[in-house]
Amino acid sequence: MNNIEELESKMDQDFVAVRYNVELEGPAITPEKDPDVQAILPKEEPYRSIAMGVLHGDIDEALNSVKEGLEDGLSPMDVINDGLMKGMDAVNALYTKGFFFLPDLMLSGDAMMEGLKESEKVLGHKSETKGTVVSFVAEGDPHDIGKNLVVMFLRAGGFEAIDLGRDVPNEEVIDAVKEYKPIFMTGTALMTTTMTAFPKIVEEMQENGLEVPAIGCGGGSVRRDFVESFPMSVYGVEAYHTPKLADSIIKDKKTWKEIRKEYSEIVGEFVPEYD
Amino acid sequence: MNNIEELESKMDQDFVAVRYNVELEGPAITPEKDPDVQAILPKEEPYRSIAMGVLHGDIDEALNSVKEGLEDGLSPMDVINDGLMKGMDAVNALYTKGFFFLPDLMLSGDAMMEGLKESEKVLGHKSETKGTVVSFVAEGDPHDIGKNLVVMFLRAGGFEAIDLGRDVPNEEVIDAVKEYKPIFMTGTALMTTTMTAFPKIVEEMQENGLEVPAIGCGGGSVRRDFVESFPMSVYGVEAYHTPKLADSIIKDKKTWKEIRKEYSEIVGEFVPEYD
Amino acid sequence: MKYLVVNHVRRFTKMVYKKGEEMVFGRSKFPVSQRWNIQLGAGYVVPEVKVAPVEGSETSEERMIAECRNIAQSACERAVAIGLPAFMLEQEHVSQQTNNPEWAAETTKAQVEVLEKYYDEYGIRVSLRQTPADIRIEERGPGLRGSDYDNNIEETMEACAANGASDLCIESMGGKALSDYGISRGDPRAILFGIGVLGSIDMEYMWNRIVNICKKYDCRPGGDTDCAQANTAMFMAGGLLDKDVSHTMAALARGMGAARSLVAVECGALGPLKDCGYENPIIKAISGVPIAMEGKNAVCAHSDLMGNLTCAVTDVWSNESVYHRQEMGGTTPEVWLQATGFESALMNTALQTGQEEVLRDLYTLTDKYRDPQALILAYDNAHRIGEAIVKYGKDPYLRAREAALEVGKIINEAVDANKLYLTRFERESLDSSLKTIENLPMDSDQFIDECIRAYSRKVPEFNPKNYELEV
Amino acid sequence: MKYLVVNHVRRFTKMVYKKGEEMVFGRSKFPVSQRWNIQLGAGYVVPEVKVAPVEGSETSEERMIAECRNIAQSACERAVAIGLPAFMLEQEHVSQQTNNPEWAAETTKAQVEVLEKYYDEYGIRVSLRQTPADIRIEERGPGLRGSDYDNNIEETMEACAANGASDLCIESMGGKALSDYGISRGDPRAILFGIGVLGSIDMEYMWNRIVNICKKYDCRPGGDTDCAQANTAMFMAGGLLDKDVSHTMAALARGMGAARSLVAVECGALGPLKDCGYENPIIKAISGVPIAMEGKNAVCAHSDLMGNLTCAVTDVWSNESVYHRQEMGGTTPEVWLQATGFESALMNTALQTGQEEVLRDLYTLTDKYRDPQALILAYDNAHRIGEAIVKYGKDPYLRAREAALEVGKIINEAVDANKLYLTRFERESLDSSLKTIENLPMDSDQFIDECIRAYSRKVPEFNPKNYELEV
Ligand code: B12
Ligand code: B12
Repeated sequence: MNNIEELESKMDQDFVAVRYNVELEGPAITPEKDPDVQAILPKEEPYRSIAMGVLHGDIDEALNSVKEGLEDGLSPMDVINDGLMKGMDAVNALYTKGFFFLPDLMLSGDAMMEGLKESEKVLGHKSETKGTVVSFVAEGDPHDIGKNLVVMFLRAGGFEAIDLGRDVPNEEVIDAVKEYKPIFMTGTALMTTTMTAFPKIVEEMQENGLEVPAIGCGGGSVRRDFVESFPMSVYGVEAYHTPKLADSIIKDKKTWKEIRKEYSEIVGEFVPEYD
Repeated sequence: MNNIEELESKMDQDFVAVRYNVELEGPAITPEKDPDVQAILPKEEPYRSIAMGVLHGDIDEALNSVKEGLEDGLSPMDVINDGLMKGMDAVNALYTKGFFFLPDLMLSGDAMMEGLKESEKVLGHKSETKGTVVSFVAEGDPHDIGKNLVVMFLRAGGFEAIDLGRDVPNEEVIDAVKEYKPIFMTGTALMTTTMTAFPKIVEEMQENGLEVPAIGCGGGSVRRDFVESFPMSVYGVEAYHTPKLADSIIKDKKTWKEIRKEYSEIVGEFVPEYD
Repeated sequence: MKYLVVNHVRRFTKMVYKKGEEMVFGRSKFPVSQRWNIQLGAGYVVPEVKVAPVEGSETSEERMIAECRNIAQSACERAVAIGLPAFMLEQEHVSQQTNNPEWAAETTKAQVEVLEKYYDEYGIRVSLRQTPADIRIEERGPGLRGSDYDNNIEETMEACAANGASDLCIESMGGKALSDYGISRGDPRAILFGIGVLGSIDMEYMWNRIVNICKKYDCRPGGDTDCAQANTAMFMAGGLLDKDVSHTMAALARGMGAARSLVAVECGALGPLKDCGYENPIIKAISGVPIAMEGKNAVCAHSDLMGNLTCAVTDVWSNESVYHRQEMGGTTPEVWLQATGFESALMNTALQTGQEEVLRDLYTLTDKYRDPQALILAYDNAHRIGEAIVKYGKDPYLRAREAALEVGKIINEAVDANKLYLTRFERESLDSSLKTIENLPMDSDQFIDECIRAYSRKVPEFNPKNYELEV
Repeated sequence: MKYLVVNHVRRFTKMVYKKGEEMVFGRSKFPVSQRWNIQLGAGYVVPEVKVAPVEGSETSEERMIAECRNIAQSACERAVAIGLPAFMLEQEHVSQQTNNPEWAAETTKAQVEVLEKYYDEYGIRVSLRQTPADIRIEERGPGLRGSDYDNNIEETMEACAANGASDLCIESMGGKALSDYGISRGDPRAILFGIGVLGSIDMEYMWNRIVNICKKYDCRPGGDTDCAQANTAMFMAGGLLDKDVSHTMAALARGMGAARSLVAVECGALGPLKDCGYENPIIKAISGVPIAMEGKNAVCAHSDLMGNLTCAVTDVWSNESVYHRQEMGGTTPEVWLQATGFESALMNTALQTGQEEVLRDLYTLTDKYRDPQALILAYDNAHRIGEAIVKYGKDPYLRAREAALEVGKIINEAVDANKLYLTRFERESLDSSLKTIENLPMDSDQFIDECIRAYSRKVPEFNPKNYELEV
């Protein structure tokens, strides 16, 4: 009888499994040396430090630079737009290129949000965003990490994301639409038996004369065919697509019908089954 | 190294695969001794011989008895109804109970059809049936054995089945509906890309003001959800269900909507996904 | 000690399996017998099938009952059509079932009826697993304990047991808020707190109740799974080219998850442990209970990087879950039971012919170096992690910490031996995580205190009271 | 002789494999090399994936191209995500593709483009199999030869080869009308005529053309399958409790089918033979070409009773076919490539570690006595049937007849040894069939004459002219 070590020693792994991730890896990079990042990062202080704090996902670094700037009398809007947002843009650029990973993004997002709150305190009100988006997890569904990503990507992309949480009754969603008049909505469901909330919400919205340019519906068990079986909806594939979809609505005035057709171009990558 | 015989000798097959078909088998039967068959089979000659010829699936036996009877001046309608059809009823009873198999049925069907043709020669016209059914295989589809079974079961069940063949252009189907005004239709498709003929046919029928109580649509790749996505249609599961569906139309005036709901009761057995 | 004070369970401080090589599929040290003449882990592998109720079935009790009956009926038909000697049907509840214990009673009854009919007619060995949903919402109402949700879970468990379920499982989700936070931010401390401490505390609460319910009926307490935590990490880690969560981090979470899911057994769960608990081989090594696993026949549900390896020491082989609909080859209950049934048949042939160790090793080697997550669940390494856990067996925090450190060691050894290659993301994430974990206190109370302080604000859903932790 | 007169192919009269035990998965006597650095039957098993175009994609050329591209893209993404070293994509044409050779050119091109990109980027070994549809309708127009349908098949084959297909296959269906008649009526003579004589004649016509086309391009002639006949029988035979076609009759048809499908190789097909040819192990034993097979990972397409056994000596492992849609685990090209990919990985591990014979035997024993259809395809028995065929290798009729008789012998021996148990239906059907077959003439011309007389009226689609048979 052979034992496992003996068997193992005979194997040529290349005929069984290939670690394409390792095979493919390019050289290591230092974030701030990346040309795209360099083009984005502000040159002057304290904006540069603020942006670097965000880029490093370091709440303290970012917050301290923000506080210093504000104490020095900088306009909170400048701190936001020329510091925090630039940092976030740089992060997004690295994520898109595949050099940054989700944790980088989450931590940068946290740092950015803290700086933002601090700036808004001085501003006296919420800063202006590209637009408001309402996000929820369908009634009866506890799976919320996908929705959390969606919310984070929206915020990192410069949108105000109203996070209604998970297992959200349809009524609450309708109420939020009335209250916030969002430019886009996202719904997440991970179960066959909860994704049925989406068409119900759309129906109730229509009954209430409410409309949004599109509702992105996504999540583990949600199928495109199901989502496209009722109006106003768009099937959402990856959480990081969300700000791109929202952008297409505010910049290019895309409707849900158009987004359905042009999804792949809007998000800039191949998406299975969208032909 | 063990060889396969050695390995085999160690096996207790019961933990790997169980031949439930063998385990379950009841005692052997002689067809004509079955009580249900005895109740069906006519007592007098030549009807009994005719029916027995059909029951045995013996064309010569059936045909000779039919010829004798007709020569003796029996009414062809009596030959059909009291001889041939009784034989077929007996066959159906045995098939339903699981004592007879498809080949029995096919051969009996052949024998019955030969006897029928002989009788109709004397009758001078086609004998009356329970009703006319049009059967086809969808355009572009060569898979026809399922349709052949459907046709055979219809005929064995006392229906006139118009067999349009395979790869039948939609137009031909429409023409046949116009010509035969069927009480039921059956369509068979085995491919995703050919089952799309069904809704097209229904649409064209509607445009032409044509209607049937139901079109049974079945075949290997055809899904119930697809079939139920357009009107007039009923998802067909087993070929031997066909005469029962047709019966439900002529006897109980069932509509396609009702058949969809009551399929399982109509065919008298559990059908997956019909709840 | 804050945590251990609330504990009244026997803890594992020794391994039931003395060596990894003793483990093999289809055999466990403590087989389980259930009604309908089925034994689990008793020398043969049992295929499992599980099908998610179709959209719309949740809208009424009648539809849900019909749905569950149909699933059972389809599975039974295929089982006898292809000659399976035995199988398990699992029904994972949707929230409506667990929220309405009378639905659970009726859906269970409907499935029992079908299975029993086939058992009577064909003598086929069957098992009905019911997995009520953990419908508690941590941040809502009274929280994890004593809410209506919580009470409904208990009533539903009882309804299932009373109406003929063979066993009960749950995917409990205590600690999820913390682990979600940590997984998405690459914070191993938050993950360890969420899984090792909070998860373990909540499981005890949950499982003492389930075990007590089962005692009243001819129904077994099955097992739990770290789905809410380690599977979230695995799922987000994704394929080789995904960039969300590093696969080394997911491996660390898995190690911790083993320390956590073991609690069910410590409370009296008998197994087979729940299919999606990829940590189960570790728990089998520690405790000797039979386990269910999923892998290459669960591709319908998700993609993992260890589809064969997970067969190696399993006792029940599952498809995880699939849409209820038609394939060309039949309905999904039919199709996927055939898939798990045929793989189980292969394993049973190996058991019958004395070749089980060869097949186990082939399964293992197929994936061992495909991914770090696979590596650590290879039976030899699973056993090592088990040993790390029992070394600190009495302290849920420390044993989860130790499990993670052992995971790190196993990965690093394989890398050093040039057997496994890591990407930079994986490498860096592992190094920094191990450093963090190594520097964590060796005292449970201190760790808990630090974590409560660090995360209470950052993770708003988290409330220490849900875990009866003093602040 | 009526039939052999029209033959100009080399016939097999000797076995390439001297013993059944020499055969194993992943290795064939005559491996095939294709572009993109892939070898078939050269020491590793290649997984295959195949997905049926979605309903509606047939309505325009653009949609069909997009559909084919999407299928290829999804498959490639999953292949690298899980680390598959190699895979084959097969596209079975729907009638619109074959009817419009320009569609076939474009869909092939689209898939080639995708595969090549992944080959270039990742070095993954890939293969693109194109299987035009046999769209001929025997009873229509000029029949099987020279109709527009027939010409379109030829043009489409060329379009695929010219545009980069790695190999070409077809499921030719000569003789189907006769075998359909025989299968549904339990008439072994009609089946033998349909498969052994008409099927073989038509294949020669078809395959001489395909081989000539391939010679002009860097494209291999793959293989055929007796899908139209032996699979129809198997499909109608169904599960253990079905009562349409006896499983012994289906086994007889399979034996005959081997004698028929061998003709492709005799005309120059190199393999891997087409996946749904369950008779392939017999042909591999005779000819040494690599084969594709399907089984437990083809449950999406249909249910067979030998899901493991068909792995035993295969070189390419296929899912048969599946709807193109989403599963929870991804799109179906992803999900099913993962399924076949993981099973192939297990086989490759066995090959790498020298355990291939053990695994082969486990695969075999898992199903050998599950059903008579499985029994006869176990590699030892497959080899025996091969020997029966080559004994009369020069006469397509006699070798099919002999194959059937050998099938009968194998089944009866297993029954006598109390290893296989038959139902009464199976028993009676086998006995009466064997009696019929034994009494058939030993002269091909005489048999053909008798059959033409017996069936011309009964089977209206049948026209001897389609096979260039004199009446
Ligand atoms: C982890 C997990 C859990 C965890 C969840 C923890 C958490 N943090 O959320 C826990 C243990 C709690 C859990 C519980 C249950 N689960 Co669960 N779970 C999963 C699993 C394995 C992974 C989910 C996950 O975290 N994915 C990672 C995230 C990031 O993915 P995501 O949310 O889908 O989001 C991605 C995209 O969808 C997209 N996206 C999402 N929304 C949107 C919106 C827009 C606009 C866009 C553009 C994109 C987008 O972005 C993300 C990618 O970037 C899935 C498997 C699966 N196939 O999804 C099962 C799964 C969802 N669960 C399932 C089930 C059945 C359950 C239970 C009901 C089981 C039970 N009876 O115990 C319970 C729920 C109890 C209840 N209350 O009802 C089934 C659902 C089957 C069905 N009915 O349809 C699944 C599919 C597993 C399976 N195959 O069986 N589960
Ligand atoms: C045998 C077979 C063939 C044979 C057909 C021979 C014949 N005698 O008909 C041949 C070789 C010719 C063939 C060819 C092809 N085939 Co084919 N074939 C099959 C197979 C394996 C079995 C079909 C069969 O005979 N079934 C037995 C009969 C009895 O079943 P049935 O017709 O479905 O009927 C049953 C029920 O559906 C019901 N029923 C049917 N109609 C109705 C109607 C009513 C009212 C009722 C109540 C019931 C009912 O009654 C029967 C049961 O009692 C199927 C697999 C499958 N899953 O179906 C593939 C299958 C249909 N074929 C397939 C394909 C792709 C092809 C080809 C296109 C492949 C190619 N490129 O070469 C070609 C067709 C070429 C062309 N012209 O377009 C695919 C279709 C995929 C898709 N696109 O959807 C399938 C599904 C196989 C697969 N999984 O890949 N095939």
